[in-house]
Amino acid sequence: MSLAETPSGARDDGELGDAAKLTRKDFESDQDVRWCPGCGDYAILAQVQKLMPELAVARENTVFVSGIGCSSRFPYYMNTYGFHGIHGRAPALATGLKLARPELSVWIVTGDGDGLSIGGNHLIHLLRRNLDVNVLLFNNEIYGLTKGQYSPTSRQGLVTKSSPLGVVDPPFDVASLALGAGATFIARTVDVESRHMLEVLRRAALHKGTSFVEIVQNCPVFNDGVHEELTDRAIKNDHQLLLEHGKPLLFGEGLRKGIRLRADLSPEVVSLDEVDIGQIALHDETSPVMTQLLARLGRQGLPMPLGVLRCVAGVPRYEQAVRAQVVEARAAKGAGDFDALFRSGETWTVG
Amino acid sequence: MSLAETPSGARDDGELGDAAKLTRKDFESDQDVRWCPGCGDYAILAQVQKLMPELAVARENTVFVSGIGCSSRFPYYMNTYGFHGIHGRAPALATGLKLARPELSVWIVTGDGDGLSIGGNHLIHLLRRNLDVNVLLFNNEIYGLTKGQYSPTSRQGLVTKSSPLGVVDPPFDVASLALGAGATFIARTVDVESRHMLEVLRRAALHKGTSFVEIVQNCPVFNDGVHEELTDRAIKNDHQLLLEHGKPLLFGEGLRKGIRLRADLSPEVVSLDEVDIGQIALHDETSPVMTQLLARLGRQGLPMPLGVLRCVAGVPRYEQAVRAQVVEARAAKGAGDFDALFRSGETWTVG
Amino acid sequence: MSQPSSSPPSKRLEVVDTVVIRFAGDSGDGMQVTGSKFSTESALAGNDIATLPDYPAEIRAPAGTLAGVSGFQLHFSSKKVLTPGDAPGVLVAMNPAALRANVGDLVAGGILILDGDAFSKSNLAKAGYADHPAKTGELARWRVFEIPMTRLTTKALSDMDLPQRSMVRCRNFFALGLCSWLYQRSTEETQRWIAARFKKTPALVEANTRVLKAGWNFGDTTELFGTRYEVRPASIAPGLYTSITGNQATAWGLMAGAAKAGLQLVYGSYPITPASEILHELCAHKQFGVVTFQAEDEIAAIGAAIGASFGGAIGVTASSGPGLALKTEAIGLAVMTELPLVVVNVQRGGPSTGLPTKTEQADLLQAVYGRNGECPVAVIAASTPTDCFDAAMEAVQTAVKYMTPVILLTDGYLANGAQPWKIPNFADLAGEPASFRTQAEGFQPYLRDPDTLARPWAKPGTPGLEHRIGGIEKDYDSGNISYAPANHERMVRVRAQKVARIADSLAATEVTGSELGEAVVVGWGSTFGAIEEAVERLNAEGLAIGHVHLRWLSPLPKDLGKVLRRFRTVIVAELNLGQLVRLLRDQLTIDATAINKVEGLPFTAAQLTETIRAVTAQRRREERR
Amino acid sequence: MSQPSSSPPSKRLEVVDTVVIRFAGDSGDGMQVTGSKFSTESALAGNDIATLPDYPAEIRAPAGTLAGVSGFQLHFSSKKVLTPGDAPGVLVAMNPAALRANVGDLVAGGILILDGDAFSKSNLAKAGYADHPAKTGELARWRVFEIPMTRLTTKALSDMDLPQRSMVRCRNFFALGLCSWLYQRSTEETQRWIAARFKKTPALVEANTRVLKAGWNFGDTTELFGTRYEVRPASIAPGLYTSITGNQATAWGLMAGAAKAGLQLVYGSYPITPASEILHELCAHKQFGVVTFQAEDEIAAIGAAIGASFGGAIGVTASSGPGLALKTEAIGLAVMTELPLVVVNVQRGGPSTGLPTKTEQADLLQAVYGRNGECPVAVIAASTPTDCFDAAMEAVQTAVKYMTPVILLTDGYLANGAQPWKIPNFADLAGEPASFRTQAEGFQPYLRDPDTLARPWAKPGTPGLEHRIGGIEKDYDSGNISYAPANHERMVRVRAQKVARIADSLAATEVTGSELGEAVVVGWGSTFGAIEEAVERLNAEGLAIGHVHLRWLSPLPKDLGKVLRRFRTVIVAELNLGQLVRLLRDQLTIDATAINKVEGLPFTAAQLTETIRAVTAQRRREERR
Ligand SMILES: Cc1ncc(C[n+]2csc(CCOP(=O)(O)OP(=O)(O)O)c2C)c(N)n1
Ligand SMILES: Cc1ncc(C[n+]2csc(CCOP(=O)(O)OP(=O)(O)O)c2C)c(N)n1
Ligand code: SF4
Ligand code: SF4
Ligand SMILES: [Mg+2]
Ligand SMILES: [Mg+2]
Repeated sequence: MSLAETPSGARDDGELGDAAKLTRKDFESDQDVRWCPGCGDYAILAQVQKLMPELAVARENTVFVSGIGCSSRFPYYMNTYGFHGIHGRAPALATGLKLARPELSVWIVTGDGDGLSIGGNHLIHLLRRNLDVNVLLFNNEIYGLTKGQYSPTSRQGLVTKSSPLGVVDPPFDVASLALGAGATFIARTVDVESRHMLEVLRRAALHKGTSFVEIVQNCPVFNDGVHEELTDRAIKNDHQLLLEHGKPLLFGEGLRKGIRLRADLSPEVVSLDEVDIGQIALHDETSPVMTQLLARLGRQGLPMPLGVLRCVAGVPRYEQAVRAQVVEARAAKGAGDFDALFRSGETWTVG
Repeated sequence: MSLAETPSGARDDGELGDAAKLTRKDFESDQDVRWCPGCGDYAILAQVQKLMPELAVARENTVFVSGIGCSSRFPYYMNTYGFHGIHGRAPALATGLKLARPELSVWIVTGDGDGLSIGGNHLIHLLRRNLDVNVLLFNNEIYGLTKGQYSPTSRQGLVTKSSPLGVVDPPFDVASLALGAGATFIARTVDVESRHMLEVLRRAALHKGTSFVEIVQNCPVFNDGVHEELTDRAIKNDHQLLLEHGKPLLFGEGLRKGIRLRADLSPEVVSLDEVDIGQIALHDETSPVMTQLLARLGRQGLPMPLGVLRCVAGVPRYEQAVRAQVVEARAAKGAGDFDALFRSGETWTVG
Repeated sequence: MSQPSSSPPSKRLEVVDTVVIRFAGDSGDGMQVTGSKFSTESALAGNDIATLPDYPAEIRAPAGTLAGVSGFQLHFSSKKVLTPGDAPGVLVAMNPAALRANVGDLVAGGILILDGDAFSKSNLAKAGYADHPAKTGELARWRVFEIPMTRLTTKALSDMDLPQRSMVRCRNFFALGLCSWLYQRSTEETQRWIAARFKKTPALVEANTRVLKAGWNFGDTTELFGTRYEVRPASIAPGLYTSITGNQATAWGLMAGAAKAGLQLVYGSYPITPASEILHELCAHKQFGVVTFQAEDEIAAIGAAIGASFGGAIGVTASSGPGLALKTEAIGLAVMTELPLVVVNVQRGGPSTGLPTKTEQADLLQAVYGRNGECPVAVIAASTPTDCFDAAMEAVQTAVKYMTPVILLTDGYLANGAQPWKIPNFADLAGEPASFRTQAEGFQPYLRDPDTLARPWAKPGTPGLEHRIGGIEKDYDSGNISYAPANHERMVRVRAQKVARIADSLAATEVTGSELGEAVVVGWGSTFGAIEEAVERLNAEGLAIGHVHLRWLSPLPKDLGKVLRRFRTVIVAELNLGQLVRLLRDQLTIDATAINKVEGLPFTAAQLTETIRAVTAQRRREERR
Repeated sequence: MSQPSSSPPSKRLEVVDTVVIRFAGDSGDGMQVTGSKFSTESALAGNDIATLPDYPAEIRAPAGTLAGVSGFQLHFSSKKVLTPGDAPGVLVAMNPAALRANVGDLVAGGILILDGDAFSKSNLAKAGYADHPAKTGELARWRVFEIPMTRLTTKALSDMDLPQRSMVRCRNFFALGLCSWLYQRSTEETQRWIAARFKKTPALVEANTRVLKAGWNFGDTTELFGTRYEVRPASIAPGLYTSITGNQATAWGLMAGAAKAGLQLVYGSYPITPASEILHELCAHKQFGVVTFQAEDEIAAIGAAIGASFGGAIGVTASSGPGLALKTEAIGLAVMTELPLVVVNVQRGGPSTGLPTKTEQADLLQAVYGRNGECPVAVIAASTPTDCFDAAMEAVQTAVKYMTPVILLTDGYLANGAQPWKIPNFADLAGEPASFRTQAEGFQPYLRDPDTLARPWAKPGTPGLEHRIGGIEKDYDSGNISYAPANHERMVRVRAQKVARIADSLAATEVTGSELGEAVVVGWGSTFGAIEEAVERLNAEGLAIGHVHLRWLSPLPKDLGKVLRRFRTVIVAELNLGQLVRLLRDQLTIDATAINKVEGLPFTAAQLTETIRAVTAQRRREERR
């Protein structure tokens, strides 16, 4: 494993140490998992537990931080350090933790309510600052824990306990919001696509800076099947646009359909039967304009991009920049000396 | 004035009524204006007071709502209804007001701290919902009222009272954030460009939905000259990109420079001396991809777009959608009848 | 079987006053339906009733586990019912987990009805039983009736073309049928309900009805039950009744209060247990012109409510403890701008996230004192589920009359509990219309009404009244920003006086039980029923004990000190570590003995009876010394 | 002129004990510099001193207006100085607005020094004077010295090539030179300061120094002043001193407390008046390893502090009332997770936005009670600017020792006020290192220390101690989620006990003045100096009055009740409508007379002396009846 690919929390020397011997089982805590039968959260938990040993970060150097919601119960089930916070505030807790302990591998687990409703501000500021943490946002487009009110990602028209005549609020476009906030890593995956999820989570773990992963998740109790287009085997091929950096935007059976840009930069679906592959737009993880284009795609009747929508390397990590000033100050002024500090203003002697 | 151009708060019948006789003076309150001498806020106040009579909305139908900050003192100086709220919460106050009284013309005045720091979440949710209000965000890239700490729009490296070694936080790109939140109207203008400001404000007032206007503002006391590129006559031509829908993106002395898109959709500056005008990108207020492109421009060493970056008409206004459900419910169930409501569950008779 | 009196003479009939029955099963077993249908049958039989559901904390814990147990308790009686009952005398347990979680509460000698078919090895294991408890002797204290309900249910449906799962899901109606037989309740209303509920699937109407009847007939024909019970009608004020939960009553009270004031109700809210149902209820009644706004957080919710009040509507917001904490700063803004506002706080177990599905009364001091600066608000508390209606109406009316925020305290126990409600005629309900300032001449935004000290409500759209308000200290009359020292003190004091003035219009403090004497028990909120019942019992024992139940906590009634001093001992009973007791000490300098419980559960009347008896006995001993 | 004793024999020399002087001018006039330099000169002359700046509420109000007046008050004395002084005996007013805003405070017969050149028509008008007040007789009560300072300043600089504006800006040094002469202060240190301050512009060094000397010489040579004053050195503990403001002291105390505990300090904060300077101070000392985080709001600020504490640093956050309100919910999380945390609240005038630049003590009940659920936190208050250092250290140490949030209350008066501070040696400061759990065997996250009841602090990175915490109620030992009723009560009580245990290690309550007798005045926070001085005066009058000043408000000291009961009357003096008095009533059932002031201003010793005298006299009359 090369240094550039070491996640936070791994040993400095690039060796794996004891962490190499860890297995998925080591990351299962002794707490009963208390989600509803069939909840998409189980599948996500399984993949995260599977990823952990691969990262070779010692259990004690890994911390899961969350807010409140079904999704936010996640830390209890990980046999690592964990902090089940208050509603919406996981990014704030994680920021303090990471500033104090930059060497830890910090994971934030949140929901569409926790992260985008009450916690929206903390989330966008986290993304702006580019703290080196990983954010997993379980998007079931509903408030699960409070038994089924609509959320800021619920689609218009959805009938819920708090929207008997249908939701009137336009939903957030999650990737668009993250992009607008300045995120350096934006990805999307689906609870039931375990292999895809693992790959996306791996890239998120290795990204230096805030990795934002929206995990499309089914809540069978309060919003069952809302992501059916992406999960129903019969139709998902036509609705999933699997992204690869530098590759053309292709989808559909046999990847015979593609996304082409019109002159006004709006996207259209074309068939490879009719147009040359050279006309198909190429994915560019570093282009904000491309990310913007992709972010709006799924809701326009075009396929939903899955994978890494944006990844920009080399942007300074917040906690490093903050701590660099400590180093800078020490270089300029020497290590803090209280006796000198106390005497740094005007002084006078009595007696 | 045709109906499509009537702002909220104007008479339904399209007539101007008494409001037609109003002058700028009518909108000046009896309170002493208490900004520092030379503050950019004065110029903004003047333009808003100038715009008001033009809109022909009666004074009593106009409400200015704000949070806390130098900018947020604005309502005191307008001889309309006004609510100087608490820090960051103006969008919330305005939402309740507008839901209760959709016919009013509601203006939110906020700052980069009030609106993007503590109030960031309310702002993005306001934009998402598309309530028909106007947001004026005075961006001086500093916390003025608390005497000079950096804000979420302060540039990296800026030395302030709370960043003696320079700001490490990457700033928000304000237009990008608004776009990510789903704004239907995004514009930018400059405190000292009074004619441009008036034009932008006029368009904001007439937009049906949330109009978001970033007003670049100078704080001579704590962040003097930070917008010099846009305000210094000697150089501003090279830094201001004045937008017009459907027109090519031209700037510079005699509009001889333009923005062209490379194959990977990244922008570059070209000279009309060398390339044909046909290669210059055209502004499209309705294209999210174009808005994204423009939003990032100014900070990339390219000129700063001024004017309307985005304007999408026809998106339902939140307060109308909310109230439509009242109408719908009445149509389905008749006007509310308490005696029927009380008897709507299982009932039994005693005695 | 249509008549409850069809029992064959072979069965003994016993008349009893009062029954407390609890239905318990897995979350998926439909116990809430069973319980509420049985409640309706009992109400129709003329009994006084009170009910309390008990949901699991998890949405849907794994089937058969202790975490997944859901319960519903009903207290029905031929006498006045004040609480959902201390301890059940009858427990219906649909699986081992339900048994284990609940049997400890069952009174000795109580009736225990089990679905024997559910006591499989795996279910027993999930509940932590090594063996069937009926066989280990550990159920010996109770009268156990083990009935193969699952098999009897499927047998009753054997000729229907239904999946096994669907058949089994009917078994809650077997239990209901059986209990209806046992207590001679008519199932007619239940049959009507089944017909309506499942009308889209006639097979389910048929199935559930059959199983209901099977349950009834099982009781009637089997030799298992030698006795049936009769609970005679209670003497209840005649009228039309319905059953209403606290949260529903709160929602209706808010609507009615606003309507009486002639105001639009704008409800800003962010979901939180156990307050969410107020939102659900309100948003279902848009035809009343109610505007509900599900905000991005609690601060936006109250912000919107305040904005709406500024606009001339009555702004209301509701939450539970953690949400109230977040609204703190904004309540201060409403105090400063002197706008009407109702903040409902459905208390739950704290601190922090605490016990979200449990009840507690530990937010009182937060409501009264929990804001920066001298920031007085009115605080009212509801005492029963139906009282939530009256308290909510009163909160709206008071907020408007005094131009002040009012905090209405209820709690999880009231919110989910249900009670029969004598349906009023809307026209008969008391309530005054709000008045808005329209006269421009002499207008100053903070000129006060000499009686209420309320400032005028001048809403946008009114020509000539343009004005500006905000959270900075304001000049006494003009409301303009003022930093003047003496003005600040004057304003701080007048804001406090305004809230104090509310006490002018409060009725004299009522004492139930003894009017004076040995001790008075002071309570507030949802403990009303338990305290009242305990005091009644103690009065019956001959002790001179009174009960004062506070509706307004801020301001306290003016005569309270005088009333309490009629008793030798003042006892304050509350579900916290002692909060009202602090208010009495610091505002009336009355010392009091505190009875506290912080278990996430209500008081039982039995507990209280015993504790009050002990406290008074102790006092007597001390006095003798 | 280097020696202050150079005065010609023609001038009378008067020895005085105590002087209170106020410099007032436009915000742009440099009054803060003048005041603080004069303070330093006085300290160097051996006087005891206390200072208080008074900034305008607006950042930069229009020049010459009342809103733009800025002031700085200094109290210097040959005796012990407890406050910045009640009313100034000397007022230096640089323009009409400064005169108008301040002259009302000047004691009758006091010295009034004016820059006569600033009394132009337009300046008079801006201040609301129709005519020059010196001519209308309205200044007759004072000894007026009208000096053409502006002209004398520019004259002194006439041969320098400076713009007129720059010259005029030097005139504050004229005033300083004159006052230095008047009170025989050496200006050497000021000259050094000028040389350092303006070292990049030698012309300004020259100009300001010249004007300073011109002011001195003007006093020395003109006939205007017949008398000079001498304030002899006070008997002050020998040592090295510096002048420190409350906010600076708080910042240093936090740093020192963390360093003594061997902990990294992580400070999460959102700017707010009057707390922002703590952030400014801390972020200037990154070489101490201090990490400051300017968060997006107060909730994020405290959230980050809690996260840092979880990570094994000491998390600290600071704000003022409205910000504390927003932090309420998160404080509950820290209580539940039992993590150390310090929350500084620099109180200001409330409610809501209130009087942001003014002082008040009205957040006490919010600090003690303002959270949902039973949510105990420790509350400590600093009494003087320098005490902020000790109180902050103690807050950090207590938070760590008891694994609990501690709220440190200061206020705007302390925050901006300055006092001489006897510089300690860091090595001599008391403080214990924090200890972290590292032993995996037998580890349970909530197993408690038997003495302090603190749970172990196990930080991420420690192998074998992986555990999970959160805001839901937890099992007594394991810390796993628990909804069990009895466990909840046990946890609620143990959290309360833990905070109560802090009282075990508090020193015995100290009484100054009379040890027992007629009355005791109880205070807390920044009123210390004024109360102490008032009590001293009353003791001098022969009244047996004591003063108890509380440092810990939660828990209260164990012996407090006993100590207070030694006095016939308990008086509580505070800058609110009565908050500590409620705590005493509800926790000690001690009734007390409240002395309150809510004007955004501190008590003066004179006010208090009079009021306490009146209260005790009244009590005596009542007792006689
Ligand atoms: C301050 C506060 N407000 C409200 C709540 C109630 N609450 C708990 S979880 C939740 C929404 C959860 O939605 P989401 O984050 O999407 O999680 P999910 O349950 O869907 O996984 C709400 C509103 C709370 N616990 N605290
Ligand atoms: C709850 C709360 N937190 C903090 C403050 C302090 N505060 C007042 S204004 C302000 C920042 C204002 O910045 P901005 O919105 O950019 O306004 P400007 O003064 O620059 O116009 C802050 C932090 C406050 N008043 N209330
Ligand atoms: S309510 Fe929905 S999201 Fe929550 S655990 Fe159940 S299925 Fe999962
Ligand atoms: S501080 Fe800056 S923003 Fe505020 S009034 Fe002064 S110049 Fe304007
Ligand atoms: Mg969700
Ligand atoms: Mg600003």
